[in-house]
Parts: sequence; structure tokens; C-alpha cells
Amino acid sequence: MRYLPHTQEDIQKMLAVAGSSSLDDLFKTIPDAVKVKGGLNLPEPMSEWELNDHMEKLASQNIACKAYTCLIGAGSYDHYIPAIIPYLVSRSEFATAYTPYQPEVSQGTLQGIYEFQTMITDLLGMDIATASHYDCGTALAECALIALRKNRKADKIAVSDLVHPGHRQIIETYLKPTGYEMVLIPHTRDGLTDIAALEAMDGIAGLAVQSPNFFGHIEDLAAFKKIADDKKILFITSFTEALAWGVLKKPGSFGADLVAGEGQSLGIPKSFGGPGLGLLAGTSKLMRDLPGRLVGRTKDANGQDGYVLTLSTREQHIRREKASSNICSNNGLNAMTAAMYLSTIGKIGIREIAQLNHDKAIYLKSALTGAGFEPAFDSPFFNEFVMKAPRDFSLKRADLISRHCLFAGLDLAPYYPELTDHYLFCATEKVSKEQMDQLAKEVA
Amino acid sequence: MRYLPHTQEDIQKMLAVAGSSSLDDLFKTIPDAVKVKGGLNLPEPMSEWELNDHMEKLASQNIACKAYTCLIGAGSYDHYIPAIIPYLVSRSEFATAYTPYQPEVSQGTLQGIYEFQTMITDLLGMDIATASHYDCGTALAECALIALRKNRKADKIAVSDLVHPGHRQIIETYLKPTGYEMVLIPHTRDGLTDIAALEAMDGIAGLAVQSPNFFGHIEDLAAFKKIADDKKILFITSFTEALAWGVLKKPGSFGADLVAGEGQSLGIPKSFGGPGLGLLAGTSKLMRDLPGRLVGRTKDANGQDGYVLTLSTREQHIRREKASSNICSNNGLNAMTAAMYLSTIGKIGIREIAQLNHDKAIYLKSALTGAGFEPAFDSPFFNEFVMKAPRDFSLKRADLISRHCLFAGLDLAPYYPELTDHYLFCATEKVSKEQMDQLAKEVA
Amino acid sequence: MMTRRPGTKGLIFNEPNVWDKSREGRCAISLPKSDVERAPLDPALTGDAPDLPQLSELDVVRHYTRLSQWNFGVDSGMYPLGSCTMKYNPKTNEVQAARQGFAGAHPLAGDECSQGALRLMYDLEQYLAEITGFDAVTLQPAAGAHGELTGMLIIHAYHAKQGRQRSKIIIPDTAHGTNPASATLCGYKSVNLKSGPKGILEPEAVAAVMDEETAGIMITNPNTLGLFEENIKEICEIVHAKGGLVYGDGANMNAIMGVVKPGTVGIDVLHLNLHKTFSTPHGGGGPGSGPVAVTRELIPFLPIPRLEKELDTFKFVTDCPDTIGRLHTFYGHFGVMVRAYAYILTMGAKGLLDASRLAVLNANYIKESLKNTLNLPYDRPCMHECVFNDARQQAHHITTMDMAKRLLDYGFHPPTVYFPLVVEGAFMVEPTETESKEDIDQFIDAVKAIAKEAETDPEKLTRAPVLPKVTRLDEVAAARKPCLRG
Amino acid sequence: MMTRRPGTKGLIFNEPNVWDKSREGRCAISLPKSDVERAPLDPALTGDAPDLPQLSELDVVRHYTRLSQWNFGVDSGMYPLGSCTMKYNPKTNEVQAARQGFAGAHPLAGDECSQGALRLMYDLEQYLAEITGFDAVTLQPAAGAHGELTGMLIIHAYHAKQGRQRSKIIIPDTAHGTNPASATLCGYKSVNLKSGPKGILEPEAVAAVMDEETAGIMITNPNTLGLFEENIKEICEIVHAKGGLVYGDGANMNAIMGVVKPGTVGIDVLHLNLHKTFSTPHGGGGPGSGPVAVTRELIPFLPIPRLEKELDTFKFVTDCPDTIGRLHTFYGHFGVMVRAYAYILTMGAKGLLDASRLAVLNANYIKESLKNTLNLPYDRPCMHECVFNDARQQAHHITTMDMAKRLLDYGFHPPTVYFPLVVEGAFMVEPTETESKEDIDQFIDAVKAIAKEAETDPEKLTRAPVLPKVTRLDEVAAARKPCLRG
Ligand SMILES: Cc1ncc(COP(=O)(O)O)c(C=O)c1O
Ligand SMILES: Cc1ncc(COP(=O)(O)O)c(C=O)c1O
Repeated sequence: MRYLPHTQEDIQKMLAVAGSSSLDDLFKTIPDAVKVKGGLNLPEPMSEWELNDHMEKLASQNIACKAYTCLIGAGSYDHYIPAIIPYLVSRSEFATAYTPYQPEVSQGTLQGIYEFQTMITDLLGMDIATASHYDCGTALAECALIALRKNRKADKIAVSDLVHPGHRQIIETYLKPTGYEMVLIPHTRDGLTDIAALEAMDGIAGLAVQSPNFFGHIEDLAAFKKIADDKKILFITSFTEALAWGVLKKPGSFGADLVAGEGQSLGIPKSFGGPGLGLLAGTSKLMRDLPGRLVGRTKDANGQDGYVLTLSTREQHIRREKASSNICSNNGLNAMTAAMYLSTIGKIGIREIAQLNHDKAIYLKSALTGAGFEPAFDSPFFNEFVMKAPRDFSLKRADLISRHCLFAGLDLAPYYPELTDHYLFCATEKVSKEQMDQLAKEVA
Repeated sequence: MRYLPHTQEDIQKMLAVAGSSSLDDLFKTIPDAVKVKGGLNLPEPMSEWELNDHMEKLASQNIACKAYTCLIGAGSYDHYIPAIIPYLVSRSEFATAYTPYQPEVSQGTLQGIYEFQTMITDLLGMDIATASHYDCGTALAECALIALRKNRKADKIAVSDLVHPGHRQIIETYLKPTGYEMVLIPHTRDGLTDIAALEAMDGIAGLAVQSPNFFGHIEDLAAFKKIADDKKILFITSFTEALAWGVLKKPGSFGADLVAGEGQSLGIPKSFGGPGLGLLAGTSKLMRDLPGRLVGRTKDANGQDGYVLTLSTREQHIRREKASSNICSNNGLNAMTAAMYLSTIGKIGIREIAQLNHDKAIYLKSALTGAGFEPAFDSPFFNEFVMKAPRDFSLKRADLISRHCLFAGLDLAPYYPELTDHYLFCATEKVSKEQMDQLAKEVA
Repeated sequence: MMTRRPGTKGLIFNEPNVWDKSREGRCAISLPKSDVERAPLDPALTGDAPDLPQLSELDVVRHYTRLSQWNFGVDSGMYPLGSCTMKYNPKTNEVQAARQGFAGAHPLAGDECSQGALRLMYDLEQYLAEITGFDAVTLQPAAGAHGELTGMLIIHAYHAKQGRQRSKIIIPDTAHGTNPASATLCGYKSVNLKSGPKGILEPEAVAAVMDEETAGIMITNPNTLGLFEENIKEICEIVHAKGGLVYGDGANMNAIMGVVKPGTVGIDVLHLNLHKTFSTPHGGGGPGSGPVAVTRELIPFLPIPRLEKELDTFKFVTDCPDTIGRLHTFYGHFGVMVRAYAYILTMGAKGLLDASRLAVLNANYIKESLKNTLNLPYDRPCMHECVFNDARQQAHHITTMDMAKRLLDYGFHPPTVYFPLVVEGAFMVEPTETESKEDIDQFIDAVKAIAKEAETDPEKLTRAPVLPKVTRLDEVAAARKPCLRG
Repeated sequence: MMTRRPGTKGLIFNEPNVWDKSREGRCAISLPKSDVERAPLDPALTGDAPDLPQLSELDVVRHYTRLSQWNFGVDSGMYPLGSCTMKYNPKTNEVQAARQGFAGAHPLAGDECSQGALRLMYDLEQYLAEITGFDAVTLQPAAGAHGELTGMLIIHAYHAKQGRQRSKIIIPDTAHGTNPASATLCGYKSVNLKSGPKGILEPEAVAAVMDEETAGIMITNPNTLGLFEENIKEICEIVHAKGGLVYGDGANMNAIMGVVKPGTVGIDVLHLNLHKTFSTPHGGGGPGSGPVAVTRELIPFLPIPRLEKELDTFKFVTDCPDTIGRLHTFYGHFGVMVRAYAYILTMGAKGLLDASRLAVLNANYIKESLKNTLNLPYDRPCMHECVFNDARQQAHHITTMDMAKRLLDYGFHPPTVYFPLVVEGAFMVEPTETESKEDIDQFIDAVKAIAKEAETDPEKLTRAPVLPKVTRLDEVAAARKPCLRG
């Protein structure tokens, strides 16, 4: 076995030192009754090339094995990834290191994550960003818990029903054993979170609004901030498309207390939904309430600049049952990837890519409108929007997939049963006019 | 342009220091009459993603873009490459360094090549191996030149006509302006170099025999050594399939003076024929006649072990017109790749892979015989052999390519006009019994 | 030659923060020309572009190349970080995960268009169930702690379903910090349980605290002292008898693959760390993956979506009335699953068993080789790791931390230090099976040399490390005046 | 921050020779089980397996990872190695070359099945012809020197075709060593030609040696002093008038893309170094690629196979009666061509012109910034590189080599030293266009600081380098008692 270096001679010598007569004898402290009888029932081991063939066969059973046109977003976005990113992030000094518990030999990870934190605060206009979370949904659930813990008098959290359905389900899961409750804020006919409905709500510790929301619409965050202030509750925003902040006003500029986001758009492959990158940012005031790792700048004993994991008294390995969260391993390498991506596209690139996403989405919307689709709402959006499709679309859609590997929109009915025949479309910088025209022609 | 870091401000500041009024002004020493009028006529620049699309389209016009079955060798072999090899060799410290002129910051390259030299001498049973050449053909031409220079009385070099046709052409090209001559040693009915014909030859400075030869047969190197000794000429052997030495007797064990070889089989992709890896090994006696780079072990000023390029007084940068060769850049990174590959497969792996190649070739030969092919020769071979095909095979062969992406043998007629309907087949560890059975079924 | 210490000095590079290299107007990306019209957003909605650094492509490449050189990974050298199973991360796994059909797959492409991914996940669930001896597995949790939360939610849901929720959970003193923190997230109060003099739990101690207010116990087996909880069966029976459930922290599964199936000894729920036992890279802090395995009775509570097979087709199923719900926006860390799946197929049953045997052999070899050098609080046959401490070095005012830092100068990543908490000054060595005898011997020699230095030249330790780019960092200052962004 | 010198010390690792890590029985590869019968060879033909090292996969990975860390590449820092054009090697080019359709292509698959490769090569020939102003290009030569040989063979064949071979070739004193060596391979005797006081060739000097026994001249333009040969047209005329041909060494093409087309000024044959001008990585010593461009008259002599286009199909052609023959077993270094092709498509006409302009700007900026620090033998506007020497430092017994070694401690790869030979103690700086002003300023500061050290603290230089893993190596001992294998 090529991963196991032990020769027979090594084993004998080492057993002698270990005082064991055989490899089995090493396990003598394990009662026999507890031991496995017979071997594991697993497939025969494969050589690297048998594995390659096998894996390529599996991969080819996913439609994604081919060049396909992805007009679906809904939390996972099809963006260009520059070639330098996978090269750099795969350098084993980054990829095969553990969490930087020994900062002297982890300055690469630490400076990288410090820069990541900084760029994320720039991106969102927030004071502090953590070193990452699993995904937006889990980060948002942690935000909800912070709000509930901070506001002991209330036991509810108001969550827009245009927060990603997956995220809402996660919040529910996290809240279930706590006795806290998630209340949904309905949406208006414009596909926006219903401010009036929210205003009427009582006993809430915080409110969470996604913008751009699940329908792609840009919410009026200023209005929500005002309500949060009025109610003296925490204002939480979330997002699934990080590139939106290349052009939109930043959540921090509206006074968000906590921001949860998905960073998959920042150079990370879709990978069937994970691993993505949970972003979590907050105001300075909430610093000690934030979950997860934080990297801080400091000096070494010789006065040189350096970085360490810091404020760990919030964390499970120090505080155990009193920790602000149970999170330990997070999505560090993807945070590093995002930092690399943001450094690559830079201030100019992010603006241009963001605008390009919007341009394409506007074009796609009008192309679909021309092909007989009806815009479901009329609110401003970034790169996603909802269309009511002609009756026969669902068949045509399947046909587009099998004939052209083109995924035209996500059926919204499973998520919003009232929205039958409604589809959520997404256009990114990767989709060409030609592809959009082809789609329009095929579905007209 | 993402590769060019200069901002407008940088350019202005730097022009000021350089004392130039504009970028054009930098070229003021160039007479106007010599300058380009108008720009270059080249395609519009592509973004990275336009390039990706364009390149994939081109690549897809090669049949190799799909998983294909390659039963052709003839100097380029289809072997497995472990995943660690491309990862390690692509580490930019190796890939983006120059020739190790500054040994203090090139110890990685230098130790790696030193280890390569050592492993190649082990592989071939020779005293010295150089740091690489362009390919086997050019290495062999250099060997011929060494022989001719060492033996001033003779002006001919005898070369087996079962040396790879490409290599023979290269020798001819290299010899043409020198006044030296290449004489061909014909082959026998057994597909082996004709020893008797060689014995009769006069005025030759050296003899070159490939083993396994172009037909795949294992030559009787001991017999050639004897003739070389009798004639007091240099004995040169060559090979195109480096993995053969996993099982065959090494050329050094037969007393070869010089060995030229192709190392592409050692972890290097076929890449449409290049870059491969020219191997060149010699006896200690010929040390100062060898062309190209050599790495040697030494000590640094603190007594630590280290490595340097050495014996450079043979080389063009020191000796200029009196150098033993004009070679400068060689195929260093592929030598490093080969060293990685040899370290990976190791003593056990090389034997096993070599044997597997032979096993598959024996099976393929018998499967083809069963399908109506006639063995053209009856000499022992490693992983290549010649078959006389049934009349209709050339059509079936084309059909196998288009329907199954299966390349069944190389038509020998262009190389040996007398061998119409003869095909050179190759089987490596990558071909499966199933594929060979399928071939046999299809061509029966 | 082989006994020379690996650590030495070399040329590396200073590198400022990425924004210090920024100059207005640079951009390391070339964007395709737009083929559609510009469609400006309402200016009321737009803001300034974020102030990201502006660099050329080479700047970016050089920045991260230099940063990488300040790091220590498994590929750099031995990384015997206890409880972390820093084994070799095979490169072929990376190739598999990067296949376009996997890396490019959109999570909402639909079951029909995702059969390859679903089949892989389904089979991986089966393999993990076989290895752990459980009836079903969910791959959704994104890391070990997330798996713990999942498991505790399942236990919580189980008790809810029984009609009576419980309020406490038993946590042994050797438990990893994530255990009590995960329990807290489910509203359970942790009841701390001392391990016995042998370093393992005593059934009587469990019996003494287990009651009908207690939801169960969280057991790590082998525990974080590297010792097998020999009384596991009895303990499970005690807990079960009171209606409680047993949670297994399977982070240490690397010791017992093919030797013990936790699902057959009374454990009810178990999480695994694919980024430990199953060779996926830790990435300097994730992403990992923390699948959870359960017994038949607990299947109804597993998170959704569940994977089901029908003939030879796979599909996601969500109508599971008793499910604890969803824990990840999509299906968990698929990219990590691909790597673990590739690992299992590469190893096979025999390979996994050998991995555990050799991991245990390596640990015992180290334990025996060093127990005359470092104090070994629990001198018993260990599993995949062994825990020393600095009791003998205290005489020279040398701490575990000093020894750890000095190991850096010798070219080794230090062991885990000051954990588990039950051993004061713990020095917790987990070599893993992929380290060769020669590398382990070098490590042993290094520790011995350091222990000698502690006596003869303690400054070498208190001033360590001297070779890395920076030396000891002021963590107190970092926390007192946090500077978390540039 | 940015002016801090990049070089610093860090932790790296000793690593023995790969065979020192070998242990009988290890193997870092898993072979597929054979599906055919074992077919032993006649024992008379077989020998022992070569004594290759036996390692585990992690051993191999760690060995080469550690070795890599002892190396300095363009990605590590500025690499102003004169005459070598160490520009950034784009990563996307690596991705392109690794595509299965390219990397997996067998050279004898047949034209029909290789249309993508042939089209790429054909188009690359066209692009290079356009950039250089020649009528045709062969991509076959495997490196610069191989291109020179190809070019000289063409010149040789040309003269042979003229019916009278010539015996000599003019080689300027600034020429790279490969030039005379290549000429020798063609049987030409080198006639050394001194450059004039301005560092460039004087027409009169050429006229004085050019005769009808002389096959031609080999000119590098810009020459290796970084100066443009201003009299190129006149020189070509002189050579042509005597029936000679002009060979152009295009290794320095990076200075003049889009500015001068050598094919239009009288040069007859020119080689390019794709591994310099066209951004393909040098690989620590190749593989490179050295295409040769020729005027219409010389096309018949180009090596075979030639590429032809018919309608939209491409094919290899070999029936070229006047060809010099074949120079590579197949078609040259296709994998390198893919990278250069990707580079040209990425840059476009404007990008290549800008690259040359900025390469020249960077060099002139350095020249002006350092000419008060180091002696500048030819104080004239330079092209892409500038050549200083150690004349001013000699007073302090400091040589170019000392300064070069000290630059390592500052974190820079040194310039080319002691070449070209016409400048004693040459210190030849070629920054390339991909270095930013900040990095260049750091380099300038470093050279200035070193020049100051030369005066105040010369031991810092003579003892340099101190930061890399090893310091100066004993090259004399290495050559006297060569140890070329372990
Ligand atoms: C015993 C034990 N349990 C749980 C965990 C938590 O795993 P993760 O970091 O993946 O959340 C760890 C990781 O350090 C561990 O060692
Ligand atoms: C001016 C000049 N000509 C020719 C060459 C030779 O090129 P190669 O090393 O590719 O053979 C070089 C390379 O150093 C060079 O600088």
C-alpha cells in the first residue's frame, strides 16, 4: 500500500520496542467482545488508474462533466475562476496544514486569513469579519443565536421568507432544541420583504433580511435598519451572491449589526453545493459574541510583525460548554481562496464583473420576456430574477438540458408553492449573448 | 493587461528617471528605417476564459481529447503517470527557475538532477549520465559525433537500420555539414540488426544499435560489443522505451561506451512528441567528451554538502567554438520529472511495470494472431512487435479509430517500404485484456 | 545521514500585506469584452467599489507563493498533532475532486442530472456505515463539531419523540471542547465526569451520575489520552438502562478501523472526521466533513435531504416527518466527500485495517521510546496517540510550550499541547500511520535532544524557535488590543 | 514597508539523497492487478531490476517538496538574469498545455486525428512570422542553441546549393557561447569580431573581415550588452554583397516586439527562444523551444516535416528535396509551443508591444538609477537589459561575484555575471516587463546598500550568502574530483 511506509522489518523492530508480539497484540486492551469479527466488507482496493477510470465514470454521470450553460444561481453561482487560484491554493504548505495553532510556522495561513478578514470587511463595510464559517446558512443561524442571546427578553427571531429556503431550514434546525422560535416575515407583491408585517411583530430579538433576496431583489435595507433601531433589536442581513457588493451599497453602510454571507462566488467551485464559504461579519460591539476563529496582528519577541489566532476565550477549546459556538474547523482554505480571488480581481475587476453580471441578467430578462415569459416582479435585482413561464416550459426546459446542456432557471414551486410556473433565473459573466439568444429562440 | 504591472503614474515617473519623454522615445537609438510601421497583425487579445474555450476547441480536434486506446509506441509511449508527479513538478520553485547558475539558491534543482543522474546510471548500468538532452535522437547524434571525434582515422558511423527512423534522420542532419557519413547496417529476416553485414564494414568510428530496436526486438548486444572491441570502435546503444530496463539486461552490462535513450516513458506525457527527455550516458573514460550539463557533489565554505554544475570547461559558455556541443538549455524539468517517477515506482515498481508491459504485449500478439494476423518475426521483444495484417485491415483500422478511438498499430510501409501491410504494435500496462479482446474481435 | 535533524535555515522572503502592494489601476484579471449592453443600476442602490488591492497577476502569485513558504504542512515534515490525525493527504484525491463533473456540478441541477454525485454519496454512506458498524449515515455535517451538533440534535429529537425531554448530558473530562459546546447548543447542561486512575471511564462513575434527567453521554473512543475505553459496553448498557443514548465522538476512528465497529458496542450516534481519518486535507482550518452514523432506531431523525436508491437510480428525499431538519444549505461538503471516497476505494478493507494497526504501532513505539525522557502519566498500551507532559522538565523551569517551540527548530511540527485538560502540560503525540520508522526515529531523537537541552542549556528552549520567520508571538497583546483587520 | 529588503531567514528542511530514504519493500505506486497471464522473458535476456530507491508516496512528496524549497523561481522574487528574460510564466499556459487533447496526443496518431495540434502549430508559425517579419517559421528546434544549429545548417545548405561551400563565420565578441559552438557543429571556423567603442558593431569592421570564404555573420540584436545594433542594415548589406547570409540570434527579441521586425532589416535566419520572450517556464534548465524564422529564399531548406494548410485542413509534408533534414524525433517541443501560443493570444499585438516597451523602460530605469553606484561601461540608452561591472568596487577588493552572492541575502536572484565577455566583471541586469516599479525600486535599493557595504563592511559581501541553505560552493573541487552520482 503506497501510503503505508512500513516494511516487514520495520514492523518487527517497532513491535519489539513497543513490547508487543504482533500487530494484533497492540490492541490487547480492547476486550474481545468489542472487536470486529471478520474483515470489513468494502470493495477491493483500486490502483490509482482504476480509481481514475472509476471516478471519471461517476463524474460523467453528472451533467456537469460537459461544458454546460448554467442559468441557475439560488445560492451557488457559476463564475470564472482564474487559473492562478487553484494553483496557489493547492500549494501543500497551505492545503496540508492544520489550523494555525503554532503561529511561528503558520504565518502564511495567518497573514492570508488576516488579509481575508480585512478584504471581507471592505467588501461588506463592516468592522470585523471572522475567519470563516461552513456556509451562509450556518453563519446566519449563528447570527440568529447571537441576537437571541443578546436580547434575553425576546425569544423570537424574525426572518424574511425571502431568505434562502435552505438557510431558513438551518435556522429552524438550530433553534428547535433551544426553545427559541423563528417567525417568518412574508413578502410583498413586489417580491420584497414586507416591512409593514415586520413592524407589527413583537417579542423579537432580531430580524434577518437577505439582500439581494432569494428572488434576486435588492431589499431596502435602510428601512429595516430603522425598524431594528426602533425595536432595539439586532439587524442581521445575509446574501448568497458576494459579487453583488462590487456594485451595490454595502450592508455595513446601512448599519447592519451582523452580516452572514455565502462566499462561494469568490473563486470557489460549485462542487455540488459544498464546500462553500460562510462569511460572518459584525460590528466591533459584537466582537466578543462572534463565533469561530479570528486572526489578529501582533508582534513577536523580537518586535517583528506577526499574526495569531486571537480572542480564543470565546471558543470551545477554552470555554467548552460556555463557548459562543461549537465551531472548530471552519472553511479556512476556501477563505484563503476567496482572498486570492479578491486580490486577483481587485477594485477594478470586482466592479466590472459585478456590472457584467447585472448587464447579462438584464439582457436575459428581456430576452425571456421577448420569448413569452412574464416578469413576475418589478423590483430591482442584481443577477437573479423570477419569471413566470409559458405553460409548456417545463417540458422545453428538460429538452434544453438533454439537448443543449442548458439549465434554464430553477422551478420555484417546491420552495414557494404559490409560484407554480415561476422560475428563478441567474445570469453571470460566463453566459454569452449567443447562449441567451439561443435559449430565447428555443423557448419562444 | 494583467501581466504588466505598470500604472500610468509608474510609467511617467520611470520615464523621467530614464530621461525619456515617452515610451517611443526609449527606442530612439533604433534608426527609423528599421522600425515597424503600423502594428503587428495578430488576433485580438483574449481573456483567460476566451482562451480556455478556444484551446479546448483546438484540443478537441485532436482525437486524444477523449479517452483513447493507444496501441502505438514507436518512440512515444502511453504509460500511467501518478498524480503526485505533475503536482510536484509544477511547484513553481522548480518550474520557474533558470538553469542553476547560482547554486546557493538552486540546490533543489541541483540535488534533484544529481539524483536523476544517479538513477539513470543505475537504470542503464553506466558510469555517468548527463543532466539531459532534447530527445533520444539528438542525444544519439551527439554520441555519433563523439565517436567520430574520438576516432579521427575513420569518417563513418555504422547505424543499424532498426534504429528509430527519426533518429537516423537526425544523425544524417547533424552529419551532413561535417563530412562524416552514416552507413546503415541492414537487418536480418528475424528483424534484428545484421551482425555479419556489420562485421564486413570498414572505416567506421563507431556503431550504433537500438535495443529494443524499432521493431521491438531485443538485440544481441554482447555480439555487437565484441565487434566493437575487435574493430576498436565505440559501441553506442540507444533505446526509446526506458521501462524496458526494468526487466532487461542493462546496456552497461554489455560494455556499451555510450548510451542514448528516450526518457519520455518515465512520467512524461506524450504531448504530441515533445518535450520528451533525451538521456545520454557514458563510461568514465568519456567523461570529458560528453555534451551538456553535469551536476556534481561538493562542499560549501562551511563544509556542508551541496551540488553545482560542473566540468563546464566542456561547454559552450566557457569553451565557445571549442565546446563539446552547443547545447545550453536542455530538458531539465523533464529530467526532474523522470527522477520523481523513478523514485515513485522504485525498484519493485519498475520491475512489475516492465513485466506487465511484456505480458500485455504477448497477449496482444497472440490475440492478433488468433484474429488472422501473422507475426512478421520471431525474435524476443519487450512491448512492441510487428504483425502482418490481413488485407482489409487498413480500412478496419480507420474504422476502429473513428468508432472506438482505438489506434491499432503503426503502418510500417512509410518507414520500411518493403513492409507493406505490416504494423508495429505496442502494448503498455494501460491497455486492458478487454480492449485487446475487443480489437481482436473487431478485426477478425 | 537520516538522523540529522531536519530543521535548518533557508532563504525566504518578507512580504507586506497585500494592500501595501496595491497601486491604482492594476488588475490581475482580464475580463471578456461584454457582448451585451451596459445596464446601469439605479444610483440610489449602488455604492463605491470595495477597496480591494490592485495588483498584477505576478504580484498575486508572488504574494501567495511567499506566504506559503512561511507555512508548515504535512508535505513539509512530520506533523504529530495529537487528536488531529495529520496523515498524508493523497494527491490523487485532489485530482478526483477537481474533475469537471464534480467540481462544476450545480447543487440544484436535479437528481436526474446528478446521478454520479448521488451514487458517490450513497456509496460513501454505505462504506462509512460498514466501517463504523451503524445502520445509516448522513454526510451533511460540514465538520466534526457540526457532526456533534447533528448527533446531539438527533438525541434531543429522540427524547422529544419519547415524550420527555431531558436536561443534562455527561461529558468526560477528557472530551474535546467541541463536545460540551455542542451539547450546550442543544440546551443540555454538561455534567463533567472524571476518568479513572487508568485514564479511562469507570462504569461505576457513569452509573453514579446517569439518571433519567440525563439525555446520555458523549464518549470519545479511543479517548483523547489515546486510550481505549475498555468499559464501553458496560457504560453503554448503564446509559441505555436509564433511557439515555450514547454519543460517540469518532474523531479518533483512525485507531480502530477494522478492529472495532462502534455501532456494534452500544454507541447510538457517532460522528467521523473525514479530514482526519479519511485523509482529506485540513487546509489550515478546513473545510472538513463530519458525517454522522446512527443505529436503526435513530434513522428517522437524520437530517434532510436523505439519499435513497431505487433500482439503480438515486434520489434525494425530504419527507421525513421526524427529521431534525437541515444543517447545510445544500448537502454538505461534497468536495471533501469525493476525496474520502477516493481514499476508501484506494485503501480497501485490508488497507484501512493496516492503517489503524500501523498508526497504533507508531504511537506505541514513540510512547515506549520516549517514556524515559518525558513523563508519561498513563503508562499503558495506547492506541493511535500517547500523551506525555512536562513534569520532569519543570525542575529546569521548562514547559511543554518551550519544548514544542524548540521542536520547530528541529524541523518538526509540535504535538498538540495542553490538551487533553486532564493531563497538566499535556504533550500529545499522534504520529499517524503514514510516517516511516526513520522519520519517527528522527522525531524521537529530537525530543531526547531537547530534553537534554532542557537540562544543560534551557535558554535554547525558552528562546525557541529561532529558525522560523518569526519567533514567539505576543498573544496577550493580540487579545488585549485586538487588531483584526488592516 | 515596501522598501524593506525581501530576503529573510526561515525554517526549511534538510533532506538526504533520495536513496538514503529507501527501505527494501517500499513502493510509492499501486499497480493494477494484471488481467493477463504472466509471460516471463527468456532469463538470458533479463537482468536485475535497477536499484531504484524504495519509498512510500509521502516520502516522495516530502522529498521533492523540501527540495523545491531550496530553489528560487520567478514566483519567489525578482530574477533579473540578463539574457534570460525571466518574465512571469502565466499559470493559464500550464492549464492549456495539460489539456488531455494536447498532453495525451500521440505524435503518430496521423494528421487527420491531430488537426487541433497541427492548427495550433500552423497558427503559431504564422504569428511568429508576423512578429519577426519573416516569411516562414519552423517550430522544430528544441531550444535556442538547437535553433542556432538549425539556422546554421540552413546557411550551410544554402551555400552548398549555391555550389560553393564557405569555411568561416563572423562571430561578434558579444555573442553568446552557443553561437560559435553552433557554427562549429556546421564546420565553420569562427572569426571573432570586436564591437566598437559604442558597444555595437561597426560596419567597417564587418567589411574588413567579410569575404567570399565567409558564410555569414551571427548577430544578436539587441546585443548582449543590451544595445541595439544600429548599423544592422548596413552590416547586412555588406555581408549580402559578399554572398554571405546574416544569422540573427533572437534571444533578445523581448526588447523589440512590435518595434523592429528583424526579417525586414536584412537578417536572413533568426531563432527565437519561446522560453524567454514568449513566457514559457525555463524549468531549471529547459525544456525550451527555439523556432527558426527564415526569408522566402531559405524556405526550401527548412527542416522536415513542414506544415501545410489545404483549405481548412493541415498536414505534415516531407518531400522537400532541399531540406536540411530532421532535427527532432517528432515535431519539436509541442508542449512548449502550446504555452507560447496561449501567451500570444493573451497578449495580442498591443500587449506584446507594451511588453517590449515596458521591458525597455524597466531596464533604462535601472540603468539610470544605478549608474552612479556601479560602473556602466557603455553609458547609452539601452534596450531590455543593461550591463554594469565591478570597476568601482575593485578598490575594496569586491567583485561582481561578491555582489551577486550578497544580493541573495537581500532576497533577489542575482543578474547574469561575467557575461558578456567584453565587459570585465559584467553584472548584466534584465528586469523584464513583468516586474513592478516597487520591486525594481527594492532591487535598486538593495544594490545601493550592497555597494555601500562594499565600502564599509566588505566582509558582508565576501562571506555572502548567509541566508540560503548553503553558502558558496567549492566549484574547483567539484571539477577536480568529479562526483557525478551517488
Ligand atoms: C476529539 C475531537 N472531537 C471533535 C473535534 C472537532 O472537529 P472539527 O474541528 O472538524 O469540528 C476534534 C478536532 O480537533 C477532535 O479532536
Ligand atoms: C543570447 C542567447 N543566445 C542563445 C541562447 C541559447 O538558448 P538555449 O539555452 O535555449 O539553447 C541564450 C540562452 O542563454 C542566449 O542568451
